[in-house]
Amino acid sequence: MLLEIRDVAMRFGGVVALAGVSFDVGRREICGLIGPNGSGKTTLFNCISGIYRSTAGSIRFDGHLLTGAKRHRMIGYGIGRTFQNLALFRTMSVRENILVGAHHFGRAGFIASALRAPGARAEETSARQRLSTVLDMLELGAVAEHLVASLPFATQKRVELARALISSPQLLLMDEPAGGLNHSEVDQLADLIRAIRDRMAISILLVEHHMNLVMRVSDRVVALEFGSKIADGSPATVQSDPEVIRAYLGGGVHAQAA
Amino acid sequence: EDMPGVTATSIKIGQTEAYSGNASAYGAIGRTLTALFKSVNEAGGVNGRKIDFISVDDGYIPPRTVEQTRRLVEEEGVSFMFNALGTPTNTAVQKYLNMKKVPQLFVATGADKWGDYQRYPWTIGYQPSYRTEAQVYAKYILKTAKAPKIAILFQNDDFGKDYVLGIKDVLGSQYDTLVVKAVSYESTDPTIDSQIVTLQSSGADTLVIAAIPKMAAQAIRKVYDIGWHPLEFVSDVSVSVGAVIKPAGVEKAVGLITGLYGKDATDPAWANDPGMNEWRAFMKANMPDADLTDANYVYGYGVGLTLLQVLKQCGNDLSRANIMKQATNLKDLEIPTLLPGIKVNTSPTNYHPIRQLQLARWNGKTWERFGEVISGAGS
Amino acid sequence: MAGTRMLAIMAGLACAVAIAFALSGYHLFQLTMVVTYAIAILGLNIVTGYNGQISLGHGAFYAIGAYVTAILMSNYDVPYWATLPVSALICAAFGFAFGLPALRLGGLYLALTTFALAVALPQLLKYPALEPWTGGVQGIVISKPEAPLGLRLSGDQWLYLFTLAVGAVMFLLAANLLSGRIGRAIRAVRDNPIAAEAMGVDLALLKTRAFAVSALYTGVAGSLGAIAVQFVAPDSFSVFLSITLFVGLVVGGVASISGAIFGAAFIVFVPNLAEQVSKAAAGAVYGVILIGFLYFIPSGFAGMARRILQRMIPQRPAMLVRTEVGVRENGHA
Amino acid sequence: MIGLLHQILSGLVTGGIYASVALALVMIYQSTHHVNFAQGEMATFSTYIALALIEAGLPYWGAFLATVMISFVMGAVIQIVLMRPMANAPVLSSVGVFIGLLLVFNSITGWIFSYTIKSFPSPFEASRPLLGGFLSPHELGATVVTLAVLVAVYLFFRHTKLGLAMRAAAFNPVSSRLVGIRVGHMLALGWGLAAALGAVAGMMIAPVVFLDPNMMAGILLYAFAGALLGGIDNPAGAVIGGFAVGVIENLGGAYVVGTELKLSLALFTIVAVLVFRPNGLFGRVLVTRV
Amino acid sequence: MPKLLEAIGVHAAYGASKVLHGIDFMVEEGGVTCLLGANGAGKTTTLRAISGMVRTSGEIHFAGARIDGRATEDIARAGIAHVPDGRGTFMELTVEENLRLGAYTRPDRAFRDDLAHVFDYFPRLQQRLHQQAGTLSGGEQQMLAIGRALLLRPRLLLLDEPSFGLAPLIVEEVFDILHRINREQRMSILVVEQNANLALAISERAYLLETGRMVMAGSAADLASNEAVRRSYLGF
Ligand SMILES: Nc1ncnc2c1ncn2[C@@H]1O[C@H](COP(=O)(O)OP(=O)(O)OP(=O)(O)O)[C@@H](O)[C@H]1O
Ligand SMILES: Nc1ncnc2c1ncn2[C@@H]1O[C@H](COP(=O)(O)OP(=O)(O)OP(=O)(O)O)[C@@H](O)[C@H]1O
Ligand SMILES: [Mg+2]
Ligand SMILES: [Mg+2]
Repeated sequence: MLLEIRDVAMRFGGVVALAGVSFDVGRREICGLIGPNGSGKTTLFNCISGIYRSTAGSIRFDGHLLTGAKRHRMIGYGIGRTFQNLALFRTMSVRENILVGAHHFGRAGFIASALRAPGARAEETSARQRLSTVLDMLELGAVAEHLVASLPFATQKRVELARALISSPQLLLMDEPAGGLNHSEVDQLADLIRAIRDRMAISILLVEHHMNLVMRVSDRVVALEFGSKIADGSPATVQSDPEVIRAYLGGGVHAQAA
Repeated sequence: EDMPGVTATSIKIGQTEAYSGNASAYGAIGRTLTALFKSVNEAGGVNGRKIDFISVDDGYIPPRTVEQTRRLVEEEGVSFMFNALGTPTNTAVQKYLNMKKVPQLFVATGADKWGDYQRYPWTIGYQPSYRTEAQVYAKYILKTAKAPKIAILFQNDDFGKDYVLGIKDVLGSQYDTLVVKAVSYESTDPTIDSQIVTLQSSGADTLVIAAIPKMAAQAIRKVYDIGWHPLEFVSDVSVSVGAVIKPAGVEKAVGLITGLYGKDATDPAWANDPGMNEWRAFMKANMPDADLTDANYVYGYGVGLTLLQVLKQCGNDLSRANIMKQATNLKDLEIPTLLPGIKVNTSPTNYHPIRQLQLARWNGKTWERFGEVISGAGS
Repeated sequence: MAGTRMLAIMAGLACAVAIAFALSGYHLFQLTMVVTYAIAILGLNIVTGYNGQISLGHGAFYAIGAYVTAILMSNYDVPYWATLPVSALICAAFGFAFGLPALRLGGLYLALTTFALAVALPQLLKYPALEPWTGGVQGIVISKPEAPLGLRLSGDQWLYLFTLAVGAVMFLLAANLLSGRIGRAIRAVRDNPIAAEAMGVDLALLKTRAFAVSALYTGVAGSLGAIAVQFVAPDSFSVFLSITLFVGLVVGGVASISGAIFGAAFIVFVPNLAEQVSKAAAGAVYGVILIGFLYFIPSGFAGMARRILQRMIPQRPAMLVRTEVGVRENGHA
Repeated sequence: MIGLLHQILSGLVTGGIYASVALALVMIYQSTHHVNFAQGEMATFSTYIALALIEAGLPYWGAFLATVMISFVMGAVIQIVLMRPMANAPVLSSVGVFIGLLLVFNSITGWIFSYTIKSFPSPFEASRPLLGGFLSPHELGATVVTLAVLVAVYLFFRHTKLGLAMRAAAFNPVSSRLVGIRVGHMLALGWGLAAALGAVAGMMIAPVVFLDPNMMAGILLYAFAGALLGGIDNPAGAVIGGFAVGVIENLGGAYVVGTELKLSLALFTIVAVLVFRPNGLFGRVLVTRV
Repeated sequence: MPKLLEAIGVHAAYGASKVLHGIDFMVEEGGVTCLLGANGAGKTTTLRAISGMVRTSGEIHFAGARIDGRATEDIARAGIAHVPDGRGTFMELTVEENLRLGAYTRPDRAFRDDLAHVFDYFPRLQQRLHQQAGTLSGGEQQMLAIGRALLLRPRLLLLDEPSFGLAPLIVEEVFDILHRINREQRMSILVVEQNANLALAISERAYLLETGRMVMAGSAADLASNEAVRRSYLGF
């Protein structure tokens, strides 16, 4: 297993956001994470990437114990993520935003950078090579020099994805990537997600309310409610799970959308 | 002969002054001098020459003083610098001016060091140094009390510290036993109540207040309010009846002692004094909107008259050397704003133009001078 | 594009050198101060403009640099040029140490803390126990460097060229630093610290080091300033200095390297201009000029220059032609 | 022992001064999210206006009221004329404008009213000081006024719709407009109220420290420190912070490091506290999440 | 039905970049209108243009009066509530304060009654009443934004992707609620929505926006049966 989540709990004062969640994500697996609003999905992401320190439980990744590890180390371990509500560097261009994702490859410090030491230059060159690959893959080349703040929402989400991908993660955490996309765009996104997994041979943990997308791309789906796991299995089983339907899907068009 | 800044009809004089920044209160001096020289020019100037007085702002910031002084000397080509304000500011340019042999006349600071004619022959002070003043107080304390317990409140800068030094000069090895407590304040402190409480609880029976008007007024009031009755001295800087005694409370200041050399415009004693009337007439004619309770106008007028005397003495030889020579050759010059009996005297070995003081006690209505005019020596 | 920029910079430098032979001592002194303040403002810009940590107290680092140089020159007879590296190191250390607690504070709280440092420093310099070194309230007078043997330059010319050379090197280093990996991280932290951390930026390390570098720049400026003014005293470094540097930063342009030069020119020349307008209220005139400037050009000289450039060079339209989401065949390896 | 008590008392008195200015800072922060460095100088200017009115023959309270109103208008006008056009300017630029305002007010005050210190009348003057001279009736009265203002400010921000709208306008002008809040009015109102509070503080402080154009220069730093120590978003915290700064400063100066370092010590203490409580002692911890 | 809102030849731009190129559309009194369009087409900008949040030219009439060029707050006071994209949460304030701000222009009593309704729609908000709104989950903030807009009791409700970030069950509920409110209170609605199935289901009119131009307009049923729309927006 690549990611092992064991009894992770998180409380904020009186609010219990996670009440002991356990599940695994395997290598090269796309795992969908669903659940009602406020059921703790983003909180779980934040626990994995170290932004929150879980109040109980443990998270292991590729052998490392993540609980208690430093936040800025996560990307080096191989965990890349995007954020539910865009977390871009607003005054910077698309190119620079993505390059920050390659920060952890570099070793050049203040002095080497200021002097443009050969090592620093070599690093910069290799970062730029990675950049052009990612720009191509996500078709962001045309807007590379634009300030991110002026781009449409979905393009900004794509920049975030590019920023995560340039770091060559083993596990990609995607928080609602389909927000604001229309039907055909969601279809394309689904292809993209699968392609990323196949080409880069990575695992993806995907939070999304767009059932269409989740059911299409996921190998497995985990459902949360009130911070606890209520279902875990293949998309089809989870989708037909009565608990999941009661708590999350309801009886509308969505349930059948896939 | 080489006479920089001088033409047949004019002489250029420079001054750096704090027209902006924290010390901008002193800008009044510069304005008085500007008005004075203007009125002199209107009356024909000195020895037929008009005074071209260039007074510039340095904000009381030494690096700017350097810049402005260099501008005055190198660009404007002034003959000499006159009455520039401040100890750190003048210190910053002292070396430069002396190297260039530009007279630095009658600097507007009471620090003791301006009398150092051997190292800095081109720099001369003006008013009695704070240190001299403090020596006078210390001597008086020793004369009147057997075993005084002295407390000192001083501003934490060269001004305040000179008072501590002056008292040390007189007390010598006794300083540590006689001075039971010395505490400082910063000029930006909002109040000095805490310091007064500390000083009182030291058990002192004598208090020397080396403070600017605002703090002096606060101190005098607080000392009275907490029921402390020390033998109390206040720096000559803070004798203004209008700016210190009245705000503190005329009755709260009774018994307060100071050393005076000039006349305070707000002291009723000088209401009909011919000398002060001359100043008032000048102010009325030239600076009608000025606040007459501000002692800086009196000071500026006095130091301006002193310079006029120097220029008169120079005659037609306005070389820098002669200007310096005349500035250090003033004999018993009487200035209408100085106390009767106090005269301006300089010599090549005396760079302290005013070195006399007379003790005075506040009697509830006016400063009542007592004892004789005391000559302090620059140390 | 990069080539023309290089050319412009070289031309600017050549002019700056040529000026040394065209102007008199006093003007050179002023220009020396402009270069000095420009370095200080650049330092402030690194931490405040680029890294988003507001400092209202950089005058303190300027003062420390100045005192280090003055003490070394007067007490230990160290040559003026040799004091620069020492002062750089000491200021960087101070900056680093100061950055540690400052790390935890954001926005206003940091602004207060730095401001407090600037207020307290003159008092510390006056502290009796330090007087043997600092000279207490009297300060330290130091002597002016002469041009090295063989160069037929006046003291002012030499000092100006020396300062200019130091300044040029420091600007170049800053430009390198800010355009590379570290520079991106510095700005990323300003824009979104949480995301920056998730991208592997060690916030604590980066912020404290940025603070240290910033203090180093301002400290070296302080050293150069002390050499030029030949005098240091607590009164030279009141809070007003910190505020002045801040004004220079804002006027020059936040997060701009070249803006620092304009900002420095502003704080050197405008006060003189103000007092020529009115002696009675020189401060008010300066304040009005400052407000007026920011009123009409809120993003500073650099912002104005950027806008003019943008108008001259037609931009690609900001609107994006819609691209289909998809993957090319030659994807990521 | 009696000395200690006296130090604490005099610390509280000075602290009261800081507290009153700290309140004005909280007012402007809550309603504009800026800390106006010119606040102190504006308050000084207002106090001079009050003095001029009193000297022109107005009774004290008449002058007091008139000054508060004039100051309100002055603050609002500055916001409308100067700050409004700068609404979209970078934050640091508005700090630059505040610095400019500070210079202008300081210089203009000195120019118009001269630099000689003036005594300012107190409405609470009685014949004898209280507690052996360590508290004057004025200081007691001023403290009561500060506390009354505190209660008013607290109630205003926490329990009135207008107060809520002002906070909202400061936090998020775009959304505020969408719910119909006239953001421009709110900001002008905030500046006006802050200037009015500043004027009250100035009139309460001037009798203690005497009136001069630089009256507030030193006070503002302490007030700023007090406000942050207590929490800039909490009026009560700011007042407590102000008092605490006064006491810490006195005790430190008298018993710990001597007066030369008392300011440094006070600031150091505050910074140390802030390192452990980055939002001040009573400030609300605002979470940003992703 | 009479026109409540009508836009004629509206252009809009951010600085130098033009986003809307003269679009016409309208919302009928008491009707629901739906605006579809791809990413970056200018849907959000259209709503911002109505609310006076971007620089526009052209005419916008609301309830018989021109509102283009007027201040956002005046437009809100005229009876247009806007659930902005990004939700516009007052992050630092509590949930309760956020809701109170929604009813800022209305008397307190009215607020208390309507608040009960909002809690009825979104019980979650009641549980979180004193929590700092910035700490709510994304979907909870979306509920808050809708609740806040309802509390203004507008004549016209502008919704920018109301389903954004909401769980499927809630999405359906929200559309039910909107439908109900539209019926019961005759509140007119202009909704931008990517979930075209649901949006078209409650709408009478619909528009399709592409790169700043209206390329299609008609009844919701017309659009729903259009081949291109079906492929891109409906998925069948
Ligand atoms: N910092 C915090 N302080 C207090 N409560 C919090 C905090 N962060 C999250 N919560 C609460 O924890 C719960 C879980 O939030 P989380 O963001 O994980 O939900 P989610 O499953 O991602 O929901 P959504 O689908 O709406 O994004 C929510 O009810 C939220 O209010
Ligand atoms: N603040 C802004 N500054 C500059 N350009 C902007 C800004 N906001 C939007 N744009 C640009 O305007 C165009 C239209 O944006 P808008 O947000 O209206 O689209 P949309 O249809 O709502 O798309 P979506 O919500 O799916 O991103 C886009 O190209 C976008 O890049
Ligand atoms: Mg979430
Ligand atoms: Mg949109």
